[in-house]
Amino acid sequence: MAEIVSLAEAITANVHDGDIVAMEGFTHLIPHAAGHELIRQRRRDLTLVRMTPDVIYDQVIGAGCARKLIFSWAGNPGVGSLHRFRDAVENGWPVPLEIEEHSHAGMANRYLAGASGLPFAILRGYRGTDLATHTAGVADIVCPFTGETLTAVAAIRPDVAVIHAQQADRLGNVQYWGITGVQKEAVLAATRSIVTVEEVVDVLDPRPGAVVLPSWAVTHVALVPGGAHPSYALDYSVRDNDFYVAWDAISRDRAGFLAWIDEHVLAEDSPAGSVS
Amino acid sequence: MAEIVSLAEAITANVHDGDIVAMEGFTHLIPHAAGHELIRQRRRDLTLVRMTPDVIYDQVIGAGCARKLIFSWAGNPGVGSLHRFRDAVENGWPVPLEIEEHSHAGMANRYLAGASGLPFAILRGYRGTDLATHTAGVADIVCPFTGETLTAVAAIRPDVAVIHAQQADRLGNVQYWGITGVQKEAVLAATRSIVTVEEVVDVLDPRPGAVVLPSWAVTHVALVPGGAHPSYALDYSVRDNDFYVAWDAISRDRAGFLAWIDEHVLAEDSPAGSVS
Amino acid sequence: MTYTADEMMTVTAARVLRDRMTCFVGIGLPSEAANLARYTHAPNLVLIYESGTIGTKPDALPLSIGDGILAQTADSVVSVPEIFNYWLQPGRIDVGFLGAGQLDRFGNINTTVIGGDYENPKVRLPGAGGAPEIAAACREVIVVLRQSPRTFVDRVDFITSVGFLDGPDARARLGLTGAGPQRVITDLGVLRPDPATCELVLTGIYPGGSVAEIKSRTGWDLQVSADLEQIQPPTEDELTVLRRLVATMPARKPAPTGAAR
Amino acid sequence: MTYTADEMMTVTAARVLRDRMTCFVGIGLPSEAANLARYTHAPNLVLIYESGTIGTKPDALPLSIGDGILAQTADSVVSVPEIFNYWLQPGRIDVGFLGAGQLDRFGNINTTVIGGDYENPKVRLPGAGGAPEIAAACREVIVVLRQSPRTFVDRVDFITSVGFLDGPDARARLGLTGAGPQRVITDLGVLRPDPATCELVLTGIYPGGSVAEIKSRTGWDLQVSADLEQIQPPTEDELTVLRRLVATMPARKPAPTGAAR
Repeated sequence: MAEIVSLAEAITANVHDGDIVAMEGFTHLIPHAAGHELIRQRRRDLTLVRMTPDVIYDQVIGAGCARKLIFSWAGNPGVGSLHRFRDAVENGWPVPLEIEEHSHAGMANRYLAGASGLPFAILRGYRGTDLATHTAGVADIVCPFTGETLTAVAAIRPDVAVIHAQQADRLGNVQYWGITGVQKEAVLAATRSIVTVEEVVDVLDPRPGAVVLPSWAVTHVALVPGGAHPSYALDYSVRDNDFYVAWDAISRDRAGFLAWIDEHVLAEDSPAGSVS
Repeated sequence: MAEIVSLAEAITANVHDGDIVAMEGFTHLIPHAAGHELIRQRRRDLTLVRMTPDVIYDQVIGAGCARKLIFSWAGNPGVGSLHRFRDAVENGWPVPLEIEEHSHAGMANRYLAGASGLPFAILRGYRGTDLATHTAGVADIVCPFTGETLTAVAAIRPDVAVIHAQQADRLGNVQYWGITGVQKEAVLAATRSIVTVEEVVDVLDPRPGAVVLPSWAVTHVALVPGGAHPSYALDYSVRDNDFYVAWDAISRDRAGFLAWIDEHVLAEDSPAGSVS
Repeated sequence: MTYTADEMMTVTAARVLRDRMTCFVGIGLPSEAANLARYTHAPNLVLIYESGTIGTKPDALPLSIGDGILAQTADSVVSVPEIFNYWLQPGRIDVGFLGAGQLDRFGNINTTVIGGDYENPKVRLPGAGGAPEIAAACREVIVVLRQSPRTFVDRVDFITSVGFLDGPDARARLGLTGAGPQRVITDLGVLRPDPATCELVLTGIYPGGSVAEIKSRTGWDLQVSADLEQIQPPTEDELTVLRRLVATMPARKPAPTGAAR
Repeated sequence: MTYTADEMMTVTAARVLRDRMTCFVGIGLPSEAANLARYTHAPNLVLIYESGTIGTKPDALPLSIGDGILAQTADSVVSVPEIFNYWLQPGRIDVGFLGAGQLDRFGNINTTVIGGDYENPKVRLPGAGGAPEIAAACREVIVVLRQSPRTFVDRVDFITSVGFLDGPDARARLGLTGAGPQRVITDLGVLRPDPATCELVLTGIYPGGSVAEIKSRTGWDLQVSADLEQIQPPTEDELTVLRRLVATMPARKPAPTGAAR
């Protein structure tokens, strides 16, 4: 049964230095507030996993929480580069960042394997590309029936998965809808899970296209209205596209980035409900 | 784009003697009317695929349409045996029936592989059972990363999949909800597909828990209100449990079965909208 | 209150389930027992049926694993591939509840064929259904089955679902993640695997039952546990709830033996 | 009406799309072109974004592949694993629309690193995203990319997504089911693979363009098709619709090169 706690309590209880952490949300429902809490609690040496590292990991990486990133597309969607990510990869600032990169289909299937309790998944992918030769967790596999060669990808088993959802009920059952991404797979693949939510309701009103995670499959739920900003929660907020555009300038140099983190993340005391 | 035609036209156009036919629907939304149309059109030598052959295939097998059955559980749920299935397997009446049996998880993953365009899928299954030794399409496979031995099952690629849904719109987009079973995988694994529906609507009103199949992924849609009876379509009909109980007596001997088929299936002219 | 042997069996099975457990339920006696538990001592029991209904709360006993009531009262309804791949296979489910056609001394289950050979059996059973993976993956398995020398055999004619195969280390060797059949609940008593040999031994007996009769209805030389438990009769509450539940079902013959549904 | 080279490129890309086609769309120029087609000659074009939105009908250009408008106007929204496994991988999609950081004479795409080596590149690009499987599985691929000797190279520094690798039979050898990059649409013209060699050759040129300039902006000895097509300028309707669409976007820098999103 998922316990409903504050965001700070959830991060303290579930995320430890050196953990493998998957914060998912495919453009929609990105758990930004939880990322800020990682920074406030000064986690270190994390292996971060995420298909699209995006602004959320640009912040966590720039704040020095991570030693490794496993990903499939590292950009600021529709805007440009992730400057903090590139500074860490190219210059080791503030700490060196090891990378392991895949394709989206490869990452999605690695989560799927983890959620399925399998050590690997198969797909048609990587064949002929230079990705396979520079990346761990990819191997050829031969179909025992047709003899055809396909690609196997190793399961991802995060220590903790963190996602944002629209609603939880008081028992800790979680519901989210809209673009549902790979969050169910991330949560089911992980040993522990945290779900930040826009709202805690008495009863979950079934929604078209919704994913419902039963309480017993989630570790902690934290009420964090607006916790996806600058990403969004369909029917609760809209994507702050201007922030994504503004982030390019904010993050371009180290001083500007640190000033922003000081003002918008560290200045906040760890909030139960507030948003950075 | 799915064309909306009569059930008779859909069966004539898509199901040919000797085809591999998957009629799915997991207790809910079983396409019984389409099964009756197969009998009326006197299809022969079909390879029938279905996780739970159930009353629908007991009828199609008893009518002599099938030469082979691929399945994972052959009973009358909550009632008893499928007498026509057993008569065909044990006595070859009216024609011999070859069987290939799997577990539910195995069948579900064989459809999943077919829907994914993969020659096989992997699962933790069959290990230590006698199923593997008596069944085609099952093989050991070793994880290239951990060395662990798992089970591979061969993809199912039906010539045609037939399912029943609550609604289609006039463009042929299909929506069904409730217990959604393995129908999406069956349709996407098949070369052609037929969807019988309770209702054709102007606009599909999104429903919680609904699966929507886009028109371009379906071959033909046919309007057949009540087309799942004695199974049911959630929010349109209830399961006729008494019929399932009654079927035990109807199907117990050959004469009684044939009389029932004559009266309730063959006597009908091929209906666009009527139900047998 | 008088009660039948089947009622004693169902009540005994229900008592094994603790509140908040997750339980993968087959149709028939397992479904009756699981819902009885939910309406008595385990109100938060999480019922999962292979039709993809998670956390379902039927107020009437379903005849099939796909009755509408299961979807309408579920916390979540997922596809059949998902229920097996994401929910059962990884070992998230505490208890798997199975019936059987035949059961042997090592808890192996046959729901496929009895007698003759596979091609020409004496009795053709429904087949595997979800049972093999339920038996493999649930943290523990409970088998509910009426006891007779025909059903409780030394070796099953066909291994549909693996119990302990042939002894203690077989499950580990096969990579089966669950603990296997930890309880076999019959109309005469309760059998549990010997910790050393994994052979099923009699560990519980119902009021008025006789060990001699139980042995005579077992197809192998059934051993009896040193501390044989005297199982309490059904309480009035248990019987009242069970009979109300059973009364919600349409008239029917017994569920097919071995139906993991 | 005057128009920019980018507008000519986007209009040319849009013209390739026929009504009722299914189109897997990346963000940026591909998204502009696909939506332009949908608002002009291909009203029933089926747009699919890797965020899982199938048959989406945005009335404004999304900045990201996950904008709410894409989910709210979709025929169906599926999970990310499903969009890749059930919809893209089996080859159901007619056209895949990709950008690139670098493109070579055999249509191979680099969106990973430019210059130096993989560990210490001159330029770190966003990476693969959905591009490798889009390039592998779609019935055909269209690449949209501004042309310069730096982006149109003899061999890409890193093969992120396979075009024709090194010649005619490579795709079959690798088991890639789609036909690969059948059109490369640039700000100067259109390149298509030579049927015999699979090398990209110039097959179309825009009004007022010069073959000499196009060759000078190509990093290999670009061959010119015997029947070089003179591409018609954008119609007033095409430009009006395109500009209205682009006006719906927030101010931004150009999309990152190579974004398969």
